[in-house]
Amino acid sequence: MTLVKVYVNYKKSILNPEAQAIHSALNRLGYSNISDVKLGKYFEITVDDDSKDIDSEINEICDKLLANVNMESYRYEIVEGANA
Amino acid sequence: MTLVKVYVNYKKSILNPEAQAIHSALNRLGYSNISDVKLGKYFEITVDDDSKDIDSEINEICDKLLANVNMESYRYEIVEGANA
Amino acid sequence: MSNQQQATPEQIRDQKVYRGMGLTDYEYGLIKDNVLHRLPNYTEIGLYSGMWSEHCSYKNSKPVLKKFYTKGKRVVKGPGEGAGIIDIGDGQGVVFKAESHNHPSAVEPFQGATTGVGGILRDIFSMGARPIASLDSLRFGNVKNDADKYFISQIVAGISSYGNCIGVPTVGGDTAFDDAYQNNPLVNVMCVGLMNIDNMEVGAAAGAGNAIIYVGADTGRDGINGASFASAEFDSEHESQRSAVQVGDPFNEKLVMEGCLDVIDNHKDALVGIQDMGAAGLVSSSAEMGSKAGGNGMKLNLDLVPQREKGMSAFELMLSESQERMLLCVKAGKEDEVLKVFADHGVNAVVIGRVTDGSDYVLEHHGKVVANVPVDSLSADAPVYHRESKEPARIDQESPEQFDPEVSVPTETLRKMLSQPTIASKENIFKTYDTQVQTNTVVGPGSDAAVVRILHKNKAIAITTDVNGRYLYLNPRVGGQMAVAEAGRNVVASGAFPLGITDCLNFGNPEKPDQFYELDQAVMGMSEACEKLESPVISGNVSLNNEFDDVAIYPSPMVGMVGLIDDLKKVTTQDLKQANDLVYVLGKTGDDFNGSEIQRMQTGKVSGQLFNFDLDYEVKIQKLVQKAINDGLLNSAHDVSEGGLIVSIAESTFGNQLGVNLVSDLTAKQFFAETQSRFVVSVSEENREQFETLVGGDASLLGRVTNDNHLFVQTADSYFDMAVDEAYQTWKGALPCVLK
Amino acid sequence: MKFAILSFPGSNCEMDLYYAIKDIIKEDAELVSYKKDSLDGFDAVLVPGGFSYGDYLRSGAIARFSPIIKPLQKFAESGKPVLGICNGFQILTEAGLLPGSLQKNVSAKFICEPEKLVVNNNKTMFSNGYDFEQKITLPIAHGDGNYYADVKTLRELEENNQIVFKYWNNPNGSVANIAGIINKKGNVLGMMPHPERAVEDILGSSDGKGIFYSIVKTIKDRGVIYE
Ligand SMILES: Nc1ncnc2c1ncn2[C@@H]1O[C@H](COP(=O)(O)OP(=O)(O)O)[C@@H](O)[C@H]1O
Ligand SMILES: [Mg+2]
Repeated sequence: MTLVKVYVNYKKSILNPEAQAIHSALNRLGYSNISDVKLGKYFEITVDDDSKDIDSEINEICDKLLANVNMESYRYEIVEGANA
Repeated sequence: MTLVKVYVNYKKSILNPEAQAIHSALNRLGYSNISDVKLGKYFEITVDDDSKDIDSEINEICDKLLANVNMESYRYEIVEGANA
Repeated sequence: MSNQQQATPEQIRDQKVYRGMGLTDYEYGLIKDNVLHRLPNYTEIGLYSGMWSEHCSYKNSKPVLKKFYTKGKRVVKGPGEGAGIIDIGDGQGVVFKAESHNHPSAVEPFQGATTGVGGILRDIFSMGARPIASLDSLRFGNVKNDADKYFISQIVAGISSYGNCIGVPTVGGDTAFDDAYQNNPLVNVMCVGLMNIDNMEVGAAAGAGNAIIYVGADTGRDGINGASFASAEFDSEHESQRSAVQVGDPFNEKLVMEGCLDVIDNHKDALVGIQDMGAAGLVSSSAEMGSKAGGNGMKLNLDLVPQREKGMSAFELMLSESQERMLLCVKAGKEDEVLKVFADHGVNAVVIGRVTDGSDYVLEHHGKVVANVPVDSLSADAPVYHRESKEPARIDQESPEQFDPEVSVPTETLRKMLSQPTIASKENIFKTYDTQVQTNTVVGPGSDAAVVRILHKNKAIAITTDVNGRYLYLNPRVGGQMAVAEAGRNVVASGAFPLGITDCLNFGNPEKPDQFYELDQAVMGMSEACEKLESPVISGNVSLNNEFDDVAIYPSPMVGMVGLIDDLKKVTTQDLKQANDLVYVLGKTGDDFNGSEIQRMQTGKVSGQLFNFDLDYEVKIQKLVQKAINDGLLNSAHDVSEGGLIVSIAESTFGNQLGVNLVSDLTAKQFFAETQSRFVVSVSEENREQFETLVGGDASLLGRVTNDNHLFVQTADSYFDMAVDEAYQTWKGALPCVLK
Repeated sequence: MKFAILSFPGSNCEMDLYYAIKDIIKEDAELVSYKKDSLDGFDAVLVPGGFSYGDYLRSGAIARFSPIIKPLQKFAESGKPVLGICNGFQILTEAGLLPGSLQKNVSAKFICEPEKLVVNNNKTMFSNGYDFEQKITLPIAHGDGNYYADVKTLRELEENNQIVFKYWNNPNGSVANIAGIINKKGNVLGMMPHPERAVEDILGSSDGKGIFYSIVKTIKDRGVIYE
């Protein structure tokens, strides 16, 4: 069992309306010291050990499915032998 | 400037249709060694330094807005002096 | 482009930098020698590249668009503004227009589709109308591979997410599948608005000293120079264009819409003009408003433009296609009144410039003049090209002989036909659209035209989108006529008479004579049908260069028609209503198979010369149906289109799960012919005589509706025999099955 | 009697409710902005459908911080009827006026279609116009209509007869086929289906009228409006 944590975020120039709405909601609620909010996705993927090349598999999965490479970038961490 | 990374995840007992859909899509695509997919939200919040008690502020924000404590749990990391 | 160091005027000339922005040497020469009489700088050349793109200037299509039939006594506003307007009585007008988002959707299908919906909505409410309905016309590859499925699921999800959120019902549309669209899906969205004609707004900025107000989302680096991008051909290497992705924010658009409608309804005196920021963003909206007003210039201070990102250049600010933005011209002294309205709606609005005397379009940035050009040169005086037109060799060489389908077991052929993606139920798609919000949807997706009631009035409008690119591929002129005729049949079958049409002209590269021929001929054909059906063109949109690796899509001029139902009693659907009703087919059936669904199903392509079409007969049949509905004689009406008569009959049985028992002297093959000008109607016994007297020899009685849930048709040579439920499940289950 | 119809940025069914009440039910109604801080003078409150704040983050999550929510809570405490429809239901759960929460549909897609419902409790002020176990058809139109409550909450809902409407064919994955629930006190109802879209035969169904008539009847029978 390997646990992989994947973080998907919008690329810099891409509008994220959702993060904007959350940011202004926080400011309206009185948290005026919050100057930026970014919102992305966070995956925890459990891969069975028989996998040969986990890096290339995860990259493939991210490019194909987890991230929309038109607009999003991703990074990941491999937590060997961990338990979700 | 303090950067806070917040992770919001569904509680254990809760089915997340989106994560399920992704999981079965991956299996269909031939990634049969993937045995679990969890999907959560990942926030990067920039707090201006004048904030007094950043922990209690972040907890408040999470409890009130970022997570629905009925279904979700959260954890966060404070990355002092970081730059988003 | 945005990261590139800005070239100097000399470098632009010497290194031909303008070519990378879509301008030709000839066009650069015009700007330099005929307009400015000096070397344009980087910002200025950017302005021209956006404004002189096909998307903004219609430079290749203008001469063709002049051929459209646009007159009619109800037309309040024809083509030229954001959208056209037609008078429907009681001081009210319907406003409608369609927009294509093919290129953005090919690159980023979800966001391409959302921003398509967002853009057409802005066109409608900028006229002073509240959007009351949307329709989507989609063309995909034939669902053969994952790429097709990806396009379908993402594009449909995009339309659903935007339309549902903003609260405009998506009441109809049309979807067809063919390999011709495999790498170049078509995403056309039509929107209809309702307004008090007194509230009509125009996109003009007149009166020196008046304020130019920027409304809505901040400007970011999204979709920089998307207009010239949208007008460029694609090839397998289009990945590099991905910087053009824009993200739709329907929530913000809803606020912007409510704010604009509030200003239009309640602060009319303050408002001079209003326009959406669509293709080529700020430059296009401001230059068009300036040019339209005539006799004035404009000066904008770009430092005042709300910005999402740091360090944006003047070029980027002017050409960004960030969504959910509008531009208003407001009377001097009334600025605060208008700004307050937007603030109340939670919408950002700022004064960014003024209308000036003279005719210069001047931009300031960081205290310097970064562009100064004659305002008309950007818009009204953009070049126009008269392209060469040549009949494609394929049309001439095609055999006039009609395809001879193989129908040895008719029931089996029917079963197969019902499961073709183009014929199958589209419920899987439209179930994801909110079809009812605003609670005026009398007939949603699933019948011929959608019917939307006019609240508090005993009337409704019928709306449909149609085109069959296969017919146009075989004969663009006649296919163009058929597209309008089919839209007419759908509207008429629903109990309406046509008011007018909008269109999206989806074609290939106009610089190739054979593709220009398709455009030119199609428009002429459409226009001929519009005139005959008294249904003028009041708005439209052009999408050219729909090619992938040099192969063009089928010529596909989407027709969006709106009709008026002047009494709610006349609303008619395609569903058979009760057992014992008589079933007739109106119109004549021939051996018309070239371009048909059965030809494609059995040979994998369409070929041969398109079958004949008689516009006058079409008009006659449509008038008969109108009269029959007016006289209250029809219990159901359904036009015959793709798949032929048997498909129409089957579809008529589905809604109420009624059977039919029919006898015909047509052959089983002929039941799949796609002869135009036909309807399947049902009539109750008591109206039989009156109906038969009315239609004379133009209708044939086929038999009766039954409640044994069985579809049985005796043909001259064989028979169709299928449980309605089974036919229904085949038809309904086909699309979900192939999309899995 | 007078209905308040709340309106949040991004609501889009408030006018539909307004016409349903005014034209069909023939009672008085007024739109009340999310910015207001009072609900004085109203007999019942309707929280409409739509996409408040774009449904960004979670449906209803941001709307529940609006100024109007405090008076709404007070109004609910006083025992007067509050009906949340679709996004209104989501707002009520986020605001803690109803238990549980609404997740994405199992299909992960938006669904718009008529849905057959069973009246599971006809003893409430919202459903007394129906028969017990009567089947009615109301349209749904939502992406996040999958009702979730933990086992304990669910048991409570069942024990207190708080499940008012159930789906005949569960379209979205809701636990126990729940389409609408009421609070313990019996005056706050949340439901995903849209009764205001089913008040005229010409639009496909009139089955939704019963909900509004039930409210009107309850209030009129009471005869008093207490503050
Ligand atoms: N993409 C779509 N969006 C909404 N409704 C659609 C879509 N595609 C098809 N429909 C609906 O499905 C029904 C059948 O469509 P179609 O086969 O194009 O009808 P017709 O042949 O009568 O024009 C129509 O009511 C139409 O509005
Ligand atoms: Mg039709």
